[in-house]
Parts: sequence; structure tokens; C-alpha cells
Amino acid sequence: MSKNMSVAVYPGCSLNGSSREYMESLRAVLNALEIPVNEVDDWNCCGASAAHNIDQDMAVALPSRILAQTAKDGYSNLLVPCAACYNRLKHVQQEIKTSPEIRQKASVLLNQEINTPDTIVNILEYLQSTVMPRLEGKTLKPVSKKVACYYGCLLVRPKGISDEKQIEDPQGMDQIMASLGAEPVSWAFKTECCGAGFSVSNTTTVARLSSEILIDAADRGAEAIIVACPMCHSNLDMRRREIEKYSGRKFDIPVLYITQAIGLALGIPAKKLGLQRHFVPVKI
Amino acid sequence: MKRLHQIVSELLASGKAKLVIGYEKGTGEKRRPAFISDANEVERLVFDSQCSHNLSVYLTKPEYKHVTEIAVFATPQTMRAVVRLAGENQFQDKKLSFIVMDQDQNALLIEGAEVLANHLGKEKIALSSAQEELLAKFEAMSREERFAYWKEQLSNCVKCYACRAACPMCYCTRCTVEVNQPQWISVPSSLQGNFEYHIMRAMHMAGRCVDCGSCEAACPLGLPLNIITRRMIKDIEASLGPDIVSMDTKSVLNTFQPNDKENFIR
Amino acid sequence: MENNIKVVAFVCNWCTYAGADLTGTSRIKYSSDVKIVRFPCTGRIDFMLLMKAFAEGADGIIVSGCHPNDCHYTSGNFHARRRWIVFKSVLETFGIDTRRIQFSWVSAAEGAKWAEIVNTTVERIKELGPYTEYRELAGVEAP
Amino acid sequence: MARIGVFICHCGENIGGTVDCNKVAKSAESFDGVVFSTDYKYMCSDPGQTLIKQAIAEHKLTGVVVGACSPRMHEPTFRKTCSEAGVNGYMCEMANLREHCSWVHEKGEATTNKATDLVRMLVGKVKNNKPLSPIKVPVSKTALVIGGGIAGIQTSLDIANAGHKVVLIEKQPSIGGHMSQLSETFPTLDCSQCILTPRMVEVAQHPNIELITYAELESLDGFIGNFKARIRKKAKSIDEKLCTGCGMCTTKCPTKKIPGEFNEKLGNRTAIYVPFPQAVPNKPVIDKNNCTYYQKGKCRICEKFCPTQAIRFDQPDEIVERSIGAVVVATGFEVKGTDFFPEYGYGKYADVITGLQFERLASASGPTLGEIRRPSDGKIPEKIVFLACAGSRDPAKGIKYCSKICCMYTAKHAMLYKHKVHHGDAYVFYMDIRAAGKMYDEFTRRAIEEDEVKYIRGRVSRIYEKNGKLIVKGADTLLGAMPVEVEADMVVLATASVAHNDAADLAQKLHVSYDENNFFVEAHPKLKPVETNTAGIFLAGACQSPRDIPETVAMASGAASKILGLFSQNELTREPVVAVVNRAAPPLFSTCAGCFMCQSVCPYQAIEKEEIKNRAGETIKTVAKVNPGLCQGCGTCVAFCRSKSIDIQGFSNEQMVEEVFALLNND
Repeated sequence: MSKNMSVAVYPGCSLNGSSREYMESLRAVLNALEIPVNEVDDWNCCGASAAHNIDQDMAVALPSRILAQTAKDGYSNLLVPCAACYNRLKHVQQEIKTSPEIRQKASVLLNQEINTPDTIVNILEYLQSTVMPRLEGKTLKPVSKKVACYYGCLLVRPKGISDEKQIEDPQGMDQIMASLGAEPVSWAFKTECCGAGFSVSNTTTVARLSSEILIDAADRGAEAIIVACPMCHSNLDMRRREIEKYSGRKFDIPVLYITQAIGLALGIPAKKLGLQRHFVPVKI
Repeated sequence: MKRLHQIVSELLASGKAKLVIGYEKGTGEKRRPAFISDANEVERLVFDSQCSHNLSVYLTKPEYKHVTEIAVFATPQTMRAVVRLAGENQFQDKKLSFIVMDQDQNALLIEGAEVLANHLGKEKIALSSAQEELLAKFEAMSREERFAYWKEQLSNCVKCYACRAACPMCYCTRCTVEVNQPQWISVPSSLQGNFEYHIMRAMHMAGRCVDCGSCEAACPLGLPLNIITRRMIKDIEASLGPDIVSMDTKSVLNTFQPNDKENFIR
Repeated sequence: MENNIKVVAFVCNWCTYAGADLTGTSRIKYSSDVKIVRFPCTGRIDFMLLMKAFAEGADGIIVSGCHPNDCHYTSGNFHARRRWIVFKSVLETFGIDTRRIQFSWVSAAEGAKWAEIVNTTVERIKELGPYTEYRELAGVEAP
Repeated sequence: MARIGVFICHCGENIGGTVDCNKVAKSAESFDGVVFSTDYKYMCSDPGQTLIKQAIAEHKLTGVVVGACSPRMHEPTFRKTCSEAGVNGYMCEMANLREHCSWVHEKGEATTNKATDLVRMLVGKVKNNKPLSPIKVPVSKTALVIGGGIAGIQTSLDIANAGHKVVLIEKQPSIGGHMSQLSETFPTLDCSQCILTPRMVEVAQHPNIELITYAELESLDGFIGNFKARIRKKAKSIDEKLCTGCGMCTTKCPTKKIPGEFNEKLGNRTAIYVPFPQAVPNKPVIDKNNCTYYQKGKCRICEKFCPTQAIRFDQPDEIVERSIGAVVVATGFEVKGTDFFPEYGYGKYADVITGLQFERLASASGPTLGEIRRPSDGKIPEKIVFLACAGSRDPAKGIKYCSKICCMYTAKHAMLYKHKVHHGDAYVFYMDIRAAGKMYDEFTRRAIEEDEVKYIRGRVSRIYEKNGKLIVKGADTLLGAMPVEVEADMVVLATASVAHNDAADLAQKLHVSYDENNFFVEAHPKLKPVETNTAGIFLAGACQSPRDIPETVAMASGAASKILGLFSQNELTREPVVAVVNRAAPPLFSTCAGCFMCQSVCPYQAIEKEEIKNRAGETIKTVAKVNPGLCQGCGTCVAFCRSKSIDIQGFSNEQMVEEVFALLNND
């Protein structure tokens, strides 16, 4: 695949740190489908939610440098698996495209010309446009489980950034899981907040919000929760003890990344998908 | 030439034409309009490729107001002008017949402007190579260059109004330049007055000019008047659709489409 | 940036004039370099009046009326739009600076849009400066 | 020589605040043609007008320029003043120093100079004005009322009872509008049908009212006093003269499962149907989209059973023409459906319904005969939640305005629910309670205090279904925005009142302006609420903006009174702003070149051919002539005419050029 057709991947800090298994499963799936995985050369932190609370210039400069690095290597398409990074990069791309002053300020801070790849896609758009068509031919090991697809608050919002039609009832992951043989459950907490950044500073809030999510998923008979964002995964999986303590109920529903689910369908061994890193054991 | 004279004599004899407007030999190889109403002057008439005047201009002149039956030698340009003039109700009280040259150069009689209308070819009037070249050069000019070009050209115009007299579509009994309450066009041939006059003339030609080039031919100072109208026709065709010559009174400026295309109105 | 410039606005009575009234009642401030001339309809605005305005010292002209389909007289604005399409091309042939003419549709409910159009046009005319080039034509006598 | 008087108004502080009126008056004295110039605090007041009259007498003025507010406001006032003082009204012009100058610019020299320029412009125009007298035009004394809801009914009755003819057209098979769908009406809870149906019958039986239902306006031409309305009578497939309204066909029709519009899709109806028992006219209509015969060519059972053979399957649409003097638009409003709200389930939860649907549940003639039952399983809800401001006051959803009636009908719904389900719990999530009418606030207090409706001040963020219950997630801002969750059996959304989706098309047919929400725009929000900018076309009811029944009836009578004023004279005087083709002494007769291309420019077909004949009767010349009765004064022909042979009174070529000259020659 020629360079400008191929896609660069921006992992971001969590896909190399606390959610390493998200990157491992993504890499495993793409290798299985002979799609080259080219990380953005010498990428830096995207600033996430911290930057734009503290310093507007930094919040623009950090993502701009990532975009510049991607464009420098000639990639026209940038995949950003983590929902928070995707939000920041897409937001800044729009800002530097629409206002010359912001673009000028960013290029002064980074003393290099800022240009950006044409499109930035999140994991769902990329899976639907590039990965799923390649699966048609393959014989899949059906993931015959009832799954609750959890999109979280950032993957489909805000309206200006994401072009999701049904913000309150998205279907992207549901369709992918259905084509893997799973049975997506219709439930009410697809885009409710899991507590996000309060995971450390205000754990009880995370416990309360996440337990509501797990209670609804469990009551609807979900045997696994599918996510596409490291923050959602860590709150629903890592904080499971606090959730169980808060709600007084026991949940052994595992939390899987969408890429891990696809990996399982492709028959990739659990180890390569990083399933062993989860707090809640994945018994498939 | 025999066939031609025979037709004209018959027209005069039968009274179908009280006046025949044709061409006769001018100085050297040139041709000039001829006005024949008596049978034995028919020999003077000629009709060949040298004839270029648009004789339809005489059909609306006050001098021939009282003559109803008129026959005219019609070149392609004259035919186009006659059809549009008929569309503009100018021949209400006229019985016209036309002598045209068909492909193999012999004379053909056509009675009535309607018949002439469907005899019209679709092909456009070709520009001379000099005019084509000037038009191309003009297209490439920037706004400032065009303004300077016309400042230089129009500084020669003395507002003799020959172009108005030669143009068949300029048949108004009183032209706007003669209106002095309010004084739309300043009388002296100052550059501003000339700009205003030529812009007004172009606007009055929108959707009506038959591209016969009489205005340029008549201009004593050789101003490139045909560029103005030819360029306007091209622009109109680009934005509002093909420029068709027909008997229809509906023309560019007195009709509209609900979705006329433009990109400059906010 | 030249700042004492004159801009004339030819507007239709039913929509843009009423829109400008609404700008007034809503106390939205805009540049005082624009003066409004009232016409019954944009169909009534003669192209020669625009040339008269430039000749008499206008540096910029705004022509505004009802949106298509909203015309009080059904088709006045449609005919005006056709006229401006032809007139703009004729002016461009003669090298007249059509950036100095702003055509727009402003309805009786668009007070804010009127102020915005006035301000942006005045800004553009200030950058272009006074239209002396056209006015000087009057002084230059033909030979 | 023109003797012009200039009168600058301070308009209290409105102009005086930013424009130095005295300086403007002083500089006006030096204008060519001005013999008197002064300024005064309130020109439009009685003393102000007396000042003008005295000045006219004293200085023998021939023209007047008043520098004050917009001519759209007081031009008639000052023109009347001048004509009372002996100066022809059309020799008086106004310079707009308020809306176009003092209100929109900062105080300062530039603003005063602009005011001076505007006055100089109008002085230039008045020098070229000519005295004009209004045109007399006959008035056909028939009113067209579009829309048969309470607004249209009230207007029609007021006009008809005053002895004039009315043509009332209604798009639905029966008149009654949304009011006929209501159960009881606030604030007195009297039954809507009981107060409405007598009026509907009165309309049907009134000798002066021609009622045409299942009909829409096809086109409207002409102008005030002389409209020509073409009305499309959609085919009912019934011969109304033969049909006795016995209802046999509606009982025998096999297609019974069509969700009824009248019951807001909660109950079903047959293909040949009468919308509701008290429908006027009480005759059925065949719904072609669902009738098996029209769709598949079989059945015709209604034809077999019709005792009077009144069924006409081949009946075509019919266009009828009426000559009309004035039009009242009374087309009413719509309410948003539940599918408009993603956060409340995109309309897929059967038990989340709109206020109108609740009216049908509460109505004795409704699908549940007045019992409050859930659409999903028909159970009586033990716990019900009402949501005020569903869609209204929500710029993100594109509806910025308050729909005005929902606070009242939501309190009413809660009250009706408690009266019918005593042990039930009713919650209302609200932002503010807007109950500003007579006895309105007392009504809502009664709901809260006597009927113990629980009002929670806060918005609802989401509603979702969980094992048969509707979980309503909201907040209570009076308790520190504490999250509140109600497990409800049924939810009623007080959805926004919006314009009909074809309101814009009707506005364009009538040449009436409409705002960004497609509500029709009144001539002046305070001083002319029932008129539009188009002379002869009036507004009544919610088509202008959401309003309740008392206001609608008052507005309907207001529109009717305007029309009765119009119909009180046999002739209508019309602005003399019309085009005229010039005439000259023989042998020229007119500079018109007879091309008649102007005819296709005129939207009113007001330009005719005039043959000028000599004594022997031979036509010398054919030139254009404008019929002053039809010409509306748009002036498009004037700007089109290449030989400048047509001019328009009031905005003539001379006047406009002089305005531009005076405006720009100020230094």
C-alpha cells in the first residue's frame, strides 16, 4: 500500500502504559490482516484533558506537533485509537485549519511549519472502513456471547468534532460485534459517563457512576462489556472492587477492547491480545 | 445575378414590394446599400460575398415608416436581426419579403419574417482573426489593464453615435442619451460620458445583439465595439444559458429563472 | 486605510429597508459612512443609477433587497438578480472595480445581517480607498 | 420655485441623544429651495403637527421634509398633516434620522453630518415631487379565511355576522383544528367540545359563510380589494349533495387499522372516515393512500353499502375561483413529535407521548374514552411524569422561543390525571412556570396545592426503558442540583409548538414575510399585530406565534374588525405610486418604441397595448399603457425600459437621480 494511502497510528501515553493490551490487540489484528502498523515517528503526549485546562497555547502546540510529524512522514490518514487523544487532535486540526492566528502561534512555539494529514479517524471509523471489509473473506471463530457495547462520553461527542448521527444511541460497535457473531444488547448506558478522570481524585464518584453502568449491563444479561477507550476500560475493569463495594453486588462481567474481540474472532491466542493484563479475568 | 434581377422585377411588378433594399457596386471592390423602387434600375443590384452591410437597420428608420411592402437582401447577420426585430413587434404594420443566397449561391425569395425565422442556421457568426486575437488578449488582461485600455480607446470617442445609427437593434424614437430630465449621460464627450454611454449601450444589447459587427464597422475611429458585445454574449451564455435567436419577445433581461446561478450576492 | 469614504445603499422598501429599521430598533451599531436610499423594490434600481452614484462621488455601493421568493411584488428581485448578473459582467469588461459594489439579500427579520454587511463593505471600501480613478474620468476631456 | 419647509424632530432623546438636531435644522436653511427650517422635540405630537401647519400657512410652503423616524412609521401621519394644511400629501417626504442614523451610530459630528446628508437627500427629492391624488379602486366585499380552527371560525363568524360574505377553507376533512382534539381547557376546565361544536355548527349553517373543507389555496393574485383566489378542492371521492352522513360506509369499510390523525395515532380509523363524531361537515372522506381500491383496484365495499350511491371513486380534484377583498391567515400550529428528542429515546418508547396525545387519552371521545391508559399495554399508570419545555427555549435544538401554552396545559394534564387516578403520583419537571393570564397562576397553584402534583424544578437529561418502567433521570436545582430519578409508568412531553411544515410555501403564495421559525411576520409587533406588510392580508391565531385560545379568539376578532373597516367603504383609495407611460404632442405621441418587452417584466400584467388612431380611425402608432388599477408600483418596468418611456409616480427617475446627487454633493 502506497504511503499516502496507508495510515499512521498515534498510540498516545495510555496505549503504551496502562492500556498496553489495547495496542497489542490492535497490532495483532492488523498483522493478521497484513496491514502495516506505522507509529508516528517521535510522537509526544497530546495534552489530554490536563493541557487545555491549564494552558491554551500548550493545548494547541502539543497536538500540532503530532500532526506535523504525521504530515512530515507523508501520511494522509491518522488513526487515533484512544478517544481522548482523538478528541484533542481532531479539535486542534479544526482550529488550525479555520484560524490562521492559532496556526501561526503553534508554528512559532514549535518553530516548524504546521500542516496536518487530511483525515483523522477514531477506532470505530477505521475498523468499519478498513478492517471489517477484510474480515468478510476470513472464517471467524464466532464470539457467540451477549455483549453490551459501551461507547463512553467522548467517542461520539462533541457534535462538531464527531460526525456520529445518533449521539444518544450509537450503533458503530454494535454492528461490528454483530458481524463477529456476538449478540449486542440494547441497553441505556451506552454513552453515560463512567467517572473518567475522577478515577484517582474522587474514586467514590467513579464507583457510583460505573456501578450504575455495570448494574444495567448485568440486568440486561450482558456476558461482556466492549469498550474502545482506555479510560472507560480502566474505570470499569480496574475499579471493579470499588464498584462491587459501592453497589454491594458481585459482577464477573469482563471488559474487552473491541480490538481484542476482533482478535478472538480471528483466533489469535489470548496472550497476544494481552487478555492476561485485565483485573477481571476473561474466561472465553 | 440573372435569377436575382428576375425576382426583384417580379416583386416590383406584382406590388409585393414597393421598395427593394439591396446592394450595388461601390468604389472599387466595395459594395453599398441601394434603394430601388423603379423597375428599370434593377440592373444596378448585386448580391455577393462582398456585401456586408446589415440592411435590416433601414426597416425601422422613420424615413421608410409609411412604406409597408419592402423587400430586403438578407445576409445571415441581417436575417438574425430581422427575426429579433420581428420578436420585438417592430414590423407590426409591415409586409416584408427577403432575398437570401442559399448554399450554392443562387437567390431565393422568402416571404414573411416567420418563414425567415426557421430558415435561420444555428451556427454563430465567425469573428475575424484580428478580432479573435484582440478578444483573447483582452481576456488575459487584469481589471486595471482593462480600465486603462478603455480609458485609452474611449478617449478617442467623439460620441458621433454612428454605432447607434448603424445598429439594427437601436430603433428607439428617442434614445436615453437625449433625455435631459434627468441628464443620464453627460452630453460632452468627456471620458466619463463615453464610459457611461458605452456601458449603457452594452446593457441595452444584452440578449438582443445579433453580433453582426455593424457598430464596429461604422465607427469612424475604429473602436473595438464588437469586443464589448461579443464578450457580454459569452458571459450571458456561461451563466444564463445559450443565446438563441428567435421570434420570442422573452429575452435575457425581461425574464428570469427562479434558480439563476450567481456567486456574488450574499 | 482611507477613512472618510462615502458608501450609498440602494435598498428595497419591504425587506432591507425594514431590516435596517430593525437594526435601529435593536440598537445594533454600524458604520455611519453608509446612507440608505429607499426604492419600492430592487426591480426599480436602474443600473445607470449605480454609474451616477460613482460619478457623483460614491466610493462604494450596496444594493440589497428581499430574498428570492420573498419579494413583495413576486418577481422584482428575480429581475434585479438577472440585471446584476449581466451588469457585473459588463462592468468587468470595462474594468470598473466591481469589488466596490456589494449585492445582498436582507429580509425584514435580519437586522443583524444588515449591520454586518454594512460593516464588512465599509471595511473593504476603506482598504480600496476612494474611487478617484473613476471620478477623474470626468475631468479628462476628450481630444 | 419650490418653497420647502424642513422640520427636524428630536423624538425625545431617541434622535436628540446622538444627533445635534438644531445644527441639522440650521444647515438645512442653506439648502437650495428651503425657505424655512426648524427643529422640535416631538414632531409627530399634536403641537408638532400644528407647528408644521402654521409654517405652511406662514411661509406658503409647497413642500415639506420631516427629519424624524422611519417613513414606515409616520409617513401617513405627516402626509395627512400637510394635506390638512393645503399642501398635497405627496409633497411631503420623511428622512429616517432615527432607525437609520441616531439609533445605530455613536453621538458625534459624523452622525450629525449623516443626518444632514439624509435631510439634503430628501429635500432634493421633494423639489422633484409632483402632487398626486390616491387612486380609487372597487372592493369586492368577500373575505377569504384560510384555516378552520378556532381562529378561522371566530374570524369568519365576526365578518359574516356583520353582513359580509366569507369563504372559509380548511385543509382537513373537518373544521375544529387542534381545539377539537382537546379534552378540557384551562383555566376553567370546561370541556373543549362543548364550547367549540356550537360555533362549528354556526359556521356550517351561516348564510354568509361558504365552507370548503379538504381544500387548500392554490394561488392568490391581484391586490387589496381585488384578489383572485384559486382554491384546490381535493377530491373527497364522495358526492356531498347525496351523502346523508349516515355512517354506513365507515362501519363496513374493511381497512380498519389506519392510525388516526385526529387521535394523534393512538386510535385507528377506517379508509373512508369521519375524523371525529362532532365533525363539521359530518360527511366522510376517502383516504386514497390507504384505501384498498385506490391502491390495488379491488374492494369498493363502501359503494355497495351506500344507501344514496354517493361514492365517486373517479372524482377529480377541482379548482374553484373566488374574487376576494381581504384574506385572513388562520392556519394555526403543530407540535413536535417525540421522535425529535434523542435523549428521550428517539420516539421508540410507546409510553413517552406528546401533550396532544395525552389530550386524546383524557378526552371522552378519545381512543380510551377518557381513561388515562398507557399506549403500550393499556394499564393505568400509577406514576406519571410531565416534562415542560420539551424542545422549547432550547437554541441547540433550533427552537429559541417559549411556546407559551405548555406550562398551563401541563398543569391541566397533571390535574386531569389526579382527578381520574386519585392514588397516582404526578411529577412535573419544569424550568419556570409561565402562567401570566387571568386566573392562570391560581390554576397552577391549585394543581400543586390541592391536587398534590409534585413540581420538580430541573431538566430531565435522559429517559430509558427498563423492565416495563421508564427511568426518568433529572436533577432538582432547588436541592443543590441533586440528581433525581423517577421510575415512571408513563411520560408526557410538553413538546414545542412550531409552524406547519408548509407554512413557508403558503407565505410565498401570499407574498407575506415569515420569520426564521416559519411563523408569519406581522406588520408591526406592537402597533399592527394582526396585519401583514402585504395590504389586505391579515393574521389570526398561532400561525403568527404560539398563543392560547383566549388570545387567539381576541386576535381573530381583531383581524375581523380590520376587514370590516376595509369593507365599510365601496371604494378603496390606493397609493398613487403607479407607473405611467409618457405621452407627447403629435406626431410623436409617446417616446415608447412599442417593443412591449416590458409586458413580460410586469408581475401584475398591468401593461396593455394602446393603439393611437388618427381622425380617420387608422392606427398611427401602438404604444404601451399602464392600467393604474392593476399596477402595484414595483417599478421593475421603469428600470427595464431602454428608452426611459415609463416612469413611476413617487419614485420617478428625476426624484431618484436628484436624491443621489443631493446625497453625494455635500462638500
